[in-house]
Amino acid sequence: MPEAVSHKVQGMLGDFPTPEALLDAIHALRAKGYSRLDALTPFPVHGMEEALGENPSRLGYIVAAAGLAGAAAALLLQWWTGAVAYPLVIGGKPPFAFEFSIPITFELTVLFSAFAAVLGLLVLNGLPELYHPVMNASRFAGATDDRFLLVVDAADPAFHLEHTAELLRALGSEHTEVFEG
Amino acid sequence: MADLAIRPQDMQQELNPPLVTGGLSYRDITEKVSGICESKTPRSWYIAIGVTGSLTAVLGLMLAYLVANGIGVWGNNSPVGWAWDITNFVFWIGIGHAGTLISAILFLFRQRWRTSINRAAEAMTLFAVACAGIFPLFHVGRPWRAYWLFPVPNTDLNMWQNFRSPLLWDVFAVSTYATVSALFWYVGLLPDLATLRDRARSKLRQWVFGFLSLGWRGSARHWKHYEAAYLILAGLSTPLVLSVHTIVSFDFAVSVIPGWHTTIFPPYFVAGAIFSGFAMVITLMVIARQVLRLENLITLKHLDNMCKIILATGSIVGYSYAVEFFTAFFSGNPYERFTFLNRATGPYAWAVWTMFTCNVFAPQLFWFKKIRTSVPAMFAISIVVNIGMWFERFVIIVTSLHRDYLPASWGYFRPTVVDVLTFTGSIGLFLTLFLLFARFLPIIAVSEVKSVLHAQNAGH
Amino acid sequence: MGAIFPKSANGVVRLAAGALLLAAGASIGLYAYFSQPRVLDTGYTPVQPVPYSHKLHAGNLGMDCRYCHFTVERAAYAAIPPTEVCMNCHVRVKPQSAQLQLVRESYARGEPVAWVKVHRLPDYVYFNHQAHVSAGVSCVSCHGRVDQMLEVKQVQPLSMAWCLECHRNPAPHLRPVELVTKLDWKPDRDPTQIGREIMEAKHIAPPVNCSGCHR
Amino acid sequence: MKTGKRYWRSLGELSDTPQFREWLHREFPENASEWTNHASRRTMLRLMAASFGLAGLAACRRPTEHIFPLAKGVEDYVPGNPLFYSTAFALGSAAFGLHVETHDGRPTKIEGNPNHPASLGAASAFAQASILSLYDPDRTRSVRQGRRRSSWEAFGEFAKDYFRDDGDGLRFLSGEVISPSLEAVQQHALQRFPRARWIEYEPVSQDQAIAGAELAFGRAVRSHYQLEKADVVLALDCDFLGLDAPSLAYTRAFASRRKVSAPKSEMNRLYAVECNYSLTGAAADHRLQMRASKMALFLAALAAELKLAPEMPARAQLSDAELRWLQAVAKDLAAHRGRSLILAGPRQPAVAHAWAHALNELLGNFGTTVRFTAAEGKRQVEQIRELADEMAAGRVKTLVILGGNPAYDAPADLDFSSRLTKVRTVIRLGLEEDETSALAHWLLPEAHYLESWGDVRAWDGAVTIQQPMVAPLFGGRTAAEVAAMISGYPYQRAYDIVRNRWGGAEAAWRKALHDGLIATEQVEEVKPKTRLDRILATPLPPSVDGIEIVFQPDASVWDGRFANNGWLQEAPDPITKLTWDNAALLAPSTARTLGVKSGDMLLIESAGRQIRIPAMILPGHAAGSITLPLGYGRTKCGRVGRGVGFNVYPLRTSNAMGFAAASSVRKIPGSHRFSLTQEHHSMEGRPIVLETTMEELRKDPRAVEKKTGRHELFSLYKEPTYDQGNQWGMAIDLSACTGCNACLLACQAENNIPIVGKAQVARGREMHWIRLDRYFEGSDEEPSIVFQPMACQQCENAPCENVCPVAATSHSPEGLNDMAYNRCIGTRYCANNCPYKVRRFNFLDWHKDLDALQKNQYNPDVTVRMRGVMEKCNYCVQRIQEAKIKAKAESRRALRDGEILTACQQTCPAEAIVFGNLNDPNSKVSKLKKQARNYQVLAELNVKPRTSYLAKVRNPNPELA
Repeated sequence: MPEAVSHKVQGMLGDFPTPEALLDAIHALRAKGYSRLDALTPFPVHGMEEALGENPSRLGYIVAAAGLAGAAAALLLQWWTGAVAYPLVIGGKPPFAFEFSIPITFELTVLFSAFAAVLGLLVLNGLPELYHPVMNASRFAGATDDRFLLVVDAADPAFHLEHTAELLRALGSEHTEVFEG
Repeated sequence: MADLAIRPQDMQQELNPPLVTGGLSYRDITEKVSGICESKTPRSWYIAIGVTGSLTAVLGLMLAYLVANGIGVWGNNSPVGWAWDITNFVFWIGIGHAGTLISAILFLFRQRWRTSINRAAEAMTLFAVACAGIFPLFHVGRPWRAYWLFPVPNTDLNMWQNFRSPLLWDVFAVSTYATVSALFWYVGLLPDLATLRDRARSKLRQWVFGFLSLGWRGSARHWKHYEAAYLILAGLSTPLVLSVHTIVSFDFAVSVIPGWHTTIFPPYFVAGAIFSGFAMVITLMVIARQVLRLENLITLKHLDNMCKIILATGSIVGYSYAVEFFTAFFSGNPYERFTFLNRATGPYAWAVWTMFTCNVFAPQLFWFKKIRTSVPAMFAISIVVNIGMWFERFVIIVTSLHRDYLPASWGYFRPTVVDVLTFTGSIGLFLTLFLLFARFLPIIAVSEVKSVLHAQNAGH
Repeated sequence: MGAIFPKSANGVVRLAAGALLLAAGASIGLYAYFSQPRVLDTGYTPVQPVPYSHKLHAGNLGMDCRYCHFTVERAAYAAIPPTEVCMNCHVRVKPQSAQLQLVRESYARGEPVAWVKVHRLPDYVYFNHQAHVSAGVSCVSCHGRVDQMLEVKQVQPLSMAWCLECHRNPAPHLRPVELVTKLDWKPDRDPTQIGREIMEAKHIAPPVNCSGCHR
Repeated sequence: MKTGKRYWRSLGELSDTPQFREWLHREFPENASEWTNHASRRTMLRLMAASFGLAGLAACRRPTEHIFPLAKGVEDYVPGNPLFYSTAFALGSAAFGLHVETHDGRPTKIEGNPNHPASLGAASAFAQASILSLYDPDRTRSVRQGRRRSSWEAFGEFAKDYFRDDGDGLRFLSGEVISPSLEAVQQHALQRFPRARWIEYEPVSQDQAIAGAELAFGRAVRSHYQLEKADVVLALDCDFLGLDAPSLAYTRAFASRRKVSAPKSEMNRLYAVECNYSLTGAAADHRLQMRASKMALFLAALAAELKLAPEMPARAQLSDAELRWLQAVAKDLAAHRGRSLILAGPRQPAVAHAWAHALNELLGNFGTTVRFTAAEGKRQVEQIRELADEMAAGRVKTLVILGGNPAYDAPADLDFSSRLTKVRTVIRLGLEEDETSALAHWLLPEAHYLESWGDVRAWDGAVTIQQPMVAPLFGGRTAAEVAAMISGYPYQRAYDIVRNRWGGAEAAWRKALHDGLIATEQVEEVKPKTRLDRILATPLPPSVDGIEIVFQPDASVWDGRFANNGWLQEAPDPITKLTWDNAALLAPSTARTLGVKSGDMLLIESAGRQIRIPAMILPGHAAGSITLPLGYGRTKCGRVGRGVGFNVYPLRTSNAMGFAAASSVRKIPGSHRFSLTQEHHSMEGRPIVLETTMEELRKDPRAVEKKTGRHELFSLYKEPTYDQGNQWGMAIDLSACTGCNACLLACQAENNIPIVGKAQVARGREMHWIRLDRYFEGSDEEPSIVFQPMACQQCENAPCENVCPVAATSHSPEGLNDMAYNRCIGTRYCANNCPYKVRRFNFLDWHKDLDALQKNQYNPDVTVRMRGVMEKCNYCVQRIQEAKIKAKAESRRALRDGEILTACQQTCPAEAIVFGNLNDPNSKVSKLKKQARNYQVLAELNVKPRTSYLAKVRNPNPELA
C-alpha cells in the first residue's frame, strides 16, 4: 500500500500445515495462559470454537425475532389493507381471514428471517472489514488456500516477541512472523 | 468360486466411493477451481456466449414487440388466457428448485456429495428464477402497471392488493425465493471470493474480489457465525423451496377449472420441480465437468446420485399422473372425467403422450447402473426430461383451459412465432448468465470441498 | 505482500453504506410525497382567454352559480355557459370593454370561446354533478371559495382517495339543497349533525364500490 | 369531461378529409367537444397507462385542455344528457319504428319504438347496426361527375337543361317505394315525364306471395298473421321468426305463446317444413327437412289429406315418414279450426302460397289468425327484366338509379351491368361507392335515414315520419329530393316534401314526430275468397332431380347492403355461428355424396353460370339441397366488406329467384378457413340448456329441477348477505329466445364493444359481451337446436374476483360483479377462472385503426377499454346508475320495476330477457325466478349466479313421438 502502514506490531502469526497441528498448538498456547488467540483456516475446523473457548453463535435468536416480526408484518398488512383501509366484497369471502393469509405470512416470515441471518452474520463478524492488520502478513494468503494460521494478538498479556515466536516454532509452526499495521 | 469372493475394500469402494478422487490436495483443489476463472478466456467461451447472447437479444426484441402491441402478438385467446407465458414461468421456476434443494435439504441431511455441485446448482437456480420472473411480469396486459402487484403505499388511489388471489401469493413466494436464494448463494461464495482475492495478481481483481469478499479472513469467529448462518439459511430454504412450487400450484389448484382444481397439485408440482431441476443440473454439470476437466471433483458418484434422485422424483411424477386420472374417474364428476379423457384423446393428445414418454418412461432407464454411470446416456435423458417437464406444464395449463364447462366456449390454442422466440430467448438468457458465472466465479464451493476432503482423509 | 486496502477503507465503506441507505430512503420519501395529487394538482391556475372574475360576479355582485352553470342540477356536467349567457348582460353592461372583445366576437360568429379547463378527472371517472348537488353537496366542497377567486384555481386534489373520504363519511359535507350554492354558508350548529339528518331524510348512502364511479 | 387538447388532435387526424372539416363546422360545432370525449376517453386510458407511475411527473407538465361551450343555446339540449328521437328503419317492403338516442347531436344507439306495431319496442340486428352505416367512413362523400368531383349546384344546373323533354328513354330505378312522400314525388315525376317509367326492384321481394294471392284470390293482398291467436302453426320454408317476414312483431306474438308459467297454461305448437335450418326451424316443436322444390307438393298433398283437393299423384312422391308427418299435422290442424295457421315462405312459388291461402280458408283461419289488406300487384322481377331488355335494345337513354345496387344484385340472366353501359346517362344516388356507382356518370351521395327527413309505411300500413338527428354528414340527399330536383317538384328540400305530403296542423305534426306514428292514414282490410279451380288448374313446380340450390338473404348482410357494416359482419350467423363469411350450406349426407368436408371449395354450376364457394356442413339441412346466402363477395365496397365471402348472385336468375336446379356441383382443389365463434356444437350431455316438454311438465311440475340434480352447497366462510336495497338479477326464458342476434347487437352498441376482424375471430378473440350459445341435440341427420344467451352471470361467489391480484373486479352491494378497467393490469386469471368464459380480454388495441368518424357512435356513458384490460357484461351498470341518480333527484326511494332495462332486454323481440330487483318480491324477475322452470347453469359450483334461465319447453305432438 502506498500510504505507510503505522509500524506498530499487531500480533504474531504461526503457519501450520494441518488443522490437527493447529488445534494442538492452540491447546498448548491456551495452556500457557494465552487468551487472545485466533485461527485463520480455509474451511471450518471442528473443535475450533471449543479450543479457543468461543461461546456458540447468538445468530439464532436474532433470526427468530426477525421471523416473528415478519409474520406479524404480513398479518398486519393483510388485515389492514383488506379489512380497514378499503374493505371490498370479493368472491363472497370476508375482508380478512387466516385461511387465505397463510401463504403470504409464511413467505414474509422466511424473507425477514433470511435477511436477519445474513445481516446478522455480517454484523457479528464485523463485516465488511476490507482492512485488517493480519492481511499485512506475508503468509496471510495461505489462510484461504491450504494453510492453517494461528494468530496471537499483540495485546495478549502473555504476548512476547521472542518467547511467543519460540513457542510457535516449537509447536510446529512452519513459518512464524510478526505483522504490523 | 474363489473369484466370486468379494474383498472388503472392494465392498467399501462399491458402497461408498470417494467424493474427491485423484489424490488431490487442498492446494490442488484451489488451483483447479480458481484456475478456471483466472486462466485466459478460451475462444470457445466467446463463441458460446456469442450464440446465447444473441438469443438473449431476441428475447429483448420479442418483449419490446409484445409491450408495443399487446398480448395479441402471442397465441393466447379466449378461453385459453394463459398458454406459453405461464407454461414457461412454471417451467423455469421448476428448474430453479434443484439448487436450493441441493444446498439446503441435502445439507440438512448431511449429504456430503452435494458440495461439488451445490454452487453451480444454486447459480442455476438464480438464473432460472430470473428467467421465470420475466413471464409473469410480461404476461400482464399492462406491464407498466405491474407494480400494482406489490403493496406500494398509494396516497392517490387508496387501493390495495387482493390477498385472496393465488397469483398474489405467487408474487410474494417467487420474489422471496429469488431473494433468499441469492443471499444463500452469496453467503456460500464469501470464503471462495476471499480465496480469489488472495490469489489475485492484478489490482482490478484484487479490488473487485476484495470488495465482494467483504474482508473475509476465515478467522475462527467468522466460521462460527458462518456455519450458524448457513445452517439457518438451509433450515429456512428447505420449507421455502417446498412452499414456492406449492404456491405456484395453488394458481391452478385454487381455481374452479376442471383439471386445475385438485388437491394433489402441491406435492405433485414439487416433485416435478425437483425432477426437472436435477435434470437441468445434470445437463449443465456434465458439460461443465467435461469442458473444465472436473472429473475428480464431480465424480461419477455425484452423477450417479443425481440420476437416482431423478429416478425417484420421476417415479413420483408418474404416480401423480396416474393418481390424477384415477381421481378424475373415481370422483364421478363428469367435467373432471371429460377433461382427462380429453387430455388423453383430445386435440392435444400428442402433447400429453410426449409428456408421458419423457417424464414417466425415460427416467425409468436409470434403474440400470450402466445408464446411471454413462455420461452420454444421462445427458440425453436429462434433456428429454426437460422437454417432458415443459410439456407437463403446457398440458396442465392449455388442455384444461381450452375445453372447460360450457362447450360453446371451447377453443383451440396455436402458438405464434413470437411465443416460440420468446421462450427460446429465455433459454438464451439462462445460458448466458450461466456462462458468465462459469467464467468469473468459482463454480465449485472450494472451502466446502476442502472440508469434505479433510473428512475423507480423516476417514469419517 | 501487504493488505489490498488501506486502513481507512473500513471507515469509507461503512460511511458509503450509510449514505446509500439514506439516499434510498430519502428518494422514496420524496417520491411518495410529490406524487400525491394533493401536492401535484392542487393550486393549478391556468390563464383564461377572457379575464373573467368569479370574485366579481359570484362574490361582489352575488350572482348565483346556477345563473351560468345552469345545468348543474339536471346533468352530469355543470355546463360552461354559452356566450349567449354572458351577452344577456353585456349587451348593456360594458358593451365596449376591450376585455370582452373575445366574447362579443364569439357571439357574433357563433363560435365558442376556448375556456381553459381547470378541474380535470380521468375519462374513466364518471362524476355526476346532479347526483351530488341534489344530495346537498355544496360547490365549495370540491371547488372551494370560487366566489373569492379572481382566477379559478383547483383547491382540492380530486384524487380517488379524496373522493372516498367523503363517500365514506358524507355527513360533514352535506347541507340543505337550497344552500348548495351559498359558498359562504356558516351552519349555526354542528354541521356533521345537520349532515346526519339530511342523510337520514334522503337515504344518502354514497357508493364506495368500483361501479359507483367507473363504468 | 370535455378534453379539448385531444379534440384538436383528433381533428388533426381527420383534417385530410375536407368533407369532415366542412361537416364539423357546419353541423354541430357546439358539441364538438362532446364527441371527442370518446376518442379521448380511449386516448386517455392509454395516456394514463403510458404515464406509468410517473403520472405525478406528467402532471407537472399538465396539458392545457379547453372547454368549448355553445355560442348560442339550443332548445331542450343539456350538454351531456341524451335526447331521444323517434324515426323508422326501412328494409325492403317492411319498416320498423325506432327511438334513437343521441348524445350532443350524435346518434349513438337505436331502440325499438314501443308504440310502433312492427317493432313493439324491439329492434332487429339490422336496424340497430344501421347506425354504424351512418358513420361509415367509406360513404359516398361528394357529388361526382364521372371521375371529377362536382357539386349539387352543378348537378342542379345539369338537370335543369337535361330533363327538358317528355321523358323519352327516361327510367327511374329504385328499391321498393314504401315512402308516401316519395310516392307523391314519383307520381309527379311520371306526370311530368309521361314517357318515363319508374321501376322498383328489391333482390329479396314479396313477388311470389303477391303472385300467389293473385292466383288464389284474383287480387294482390298482404297477409297479416295473428300468431298470438294460433294454437297450431305450420310454416313452410317460411322463417317468420327470422329473415322471411317482418319478424319482430311475429316473434313477440309467437313467444307470448311459448312462455308457460304454469303446467296448465296453453302452449302453441309449431310445425316447420324447411330446407335450410332457420330460427323458425329451431323454435319448432316438429321440424321436417324437405327440399324447397318439394314443398308446394307437400301443401297440395296436405290439401288432399284435408279433403280440400281430390286425391292426386302428389302423395306418391312423399316418403312414408313424410306422409306420417303430414297426416299427423293435418289432424292437428283440423282439430284447431280457426286457431291454426299455415305460412308459406317468399322463396316458394305462387302456387304454394295459393295452396296455403286455400288451406287457411278451409281451416277457417281467415279473419282469426290471418288478415289481409289491399296491395298493388307489381312484380319487381318482371319490372327489372323489362328494364334490362329495354337497355339491351338501347331504348333507355337516361337511367336514374335511386339507391339499391342493381349492378351487383340484379338477376344474373339480365346481365345488368354490361347492359348499363349501353345507357347514355346513368345518374346514381348511392349511400356508398359500390358496383353500381362505379358505372354511373353522375354519382350523388345519398343521405342516411338518420340524417334526413322522410317517411315510411310499415308492412301493416302504419306510417312513421323519419326525422334527422344530424344534418347530412357528407351533404347527401334523399331519393325524394333527387326525384323532386329532376322533375321540378314544387318542394325541393326533404323536410318540405314530407311536411307537405302530410299537411295538417303543427300540433298534430309534432305529435306524429313525437309518437313516431302518424294517425291520418287508414289501411283498408279486405276479405278475399279463394278460387280453388284456378289453383287446381295450376301445375306444381317440376321436381328437381339432382341437387337444388336455394337463395336466401343472409342474417348479417341481408342482400349485400350491409356488407360494409362491421358489427353485422362480426355478428355470428345465428345457426352456423359463421362470421365475416358465407358458405354453401349442405346436409352431412350431401357432403358425403359430394365427398367434401367443411371448408372444401365447391364449384357450383346452374343455367350455364358457375361460382366457387366453400362448403359448410350443417346438420339438419335438407339432403340434396344447398343453401346459398346472398350478399357476399362484394367487389366494389368499403374497406370492411370488400372481398368478404363469396358472391352467389351469378347463379340467381330472374325466373328462379327462390331456388333452382344445379346442373353440377363438384369439389375443386383448395380450401377456405372459416371464422366461427363457436366450434363445438354438442352439449356433451351436460345440464346446460335444460329442455322439457309440455307433457312432462303437466305430469311433474318439478321436472326441470330433477334434471339439474340437487347439490349440497356450503362455503368455508360466512358469506355476505344481500338483502338490502336493490339486488339486481336476470332471468332468461329459453322457451322464448329465438336466437336472433338483436341482444348481441344492442350490447355492442350500448357498451362500445369493438370489432376485431375475421383473423382475430378465428383466433378466438371476439369481444361480444353476450354470446348466443347454440347447441345441436340428437342425431347429425335430424338434430334439434337450442339457444342460450350467455353473458356474465354476476355470481355472488364470483370465482373471477377471488383470483384478481389487484382487486380490479369486486362485488357491489347490489350484487353486481364490478369490473374496474382502470385498475385491471390484465393477468387474464379472472377469465381463466370463469366457468362460463364470458370475460373478454383486449388482446390488442382494437380501437387504434378506427376512423374518428366512427368514434361518434361511442356511448359516452361507457369507458372505451384500452388494450391489455379485461372487460365483460355488467348488467349495463351505466343505465342502473343513471336511473338511480334520476330517482334520487326526484327524491324517490325505490326504483320502479322495469325502470331500468338492460340493452339486451330492451331490444329483445321475444321479451325473453328480464332484469330487475330480486329484493322486490313483486318484480317481474323475482316472479320468474320463482317458476318451476327456473334453474342456474352450473349451480353445483356454488358460484351463485344472479342470472338464471327458464328451461326451454317444447310442445310435441304425441302422435309424432
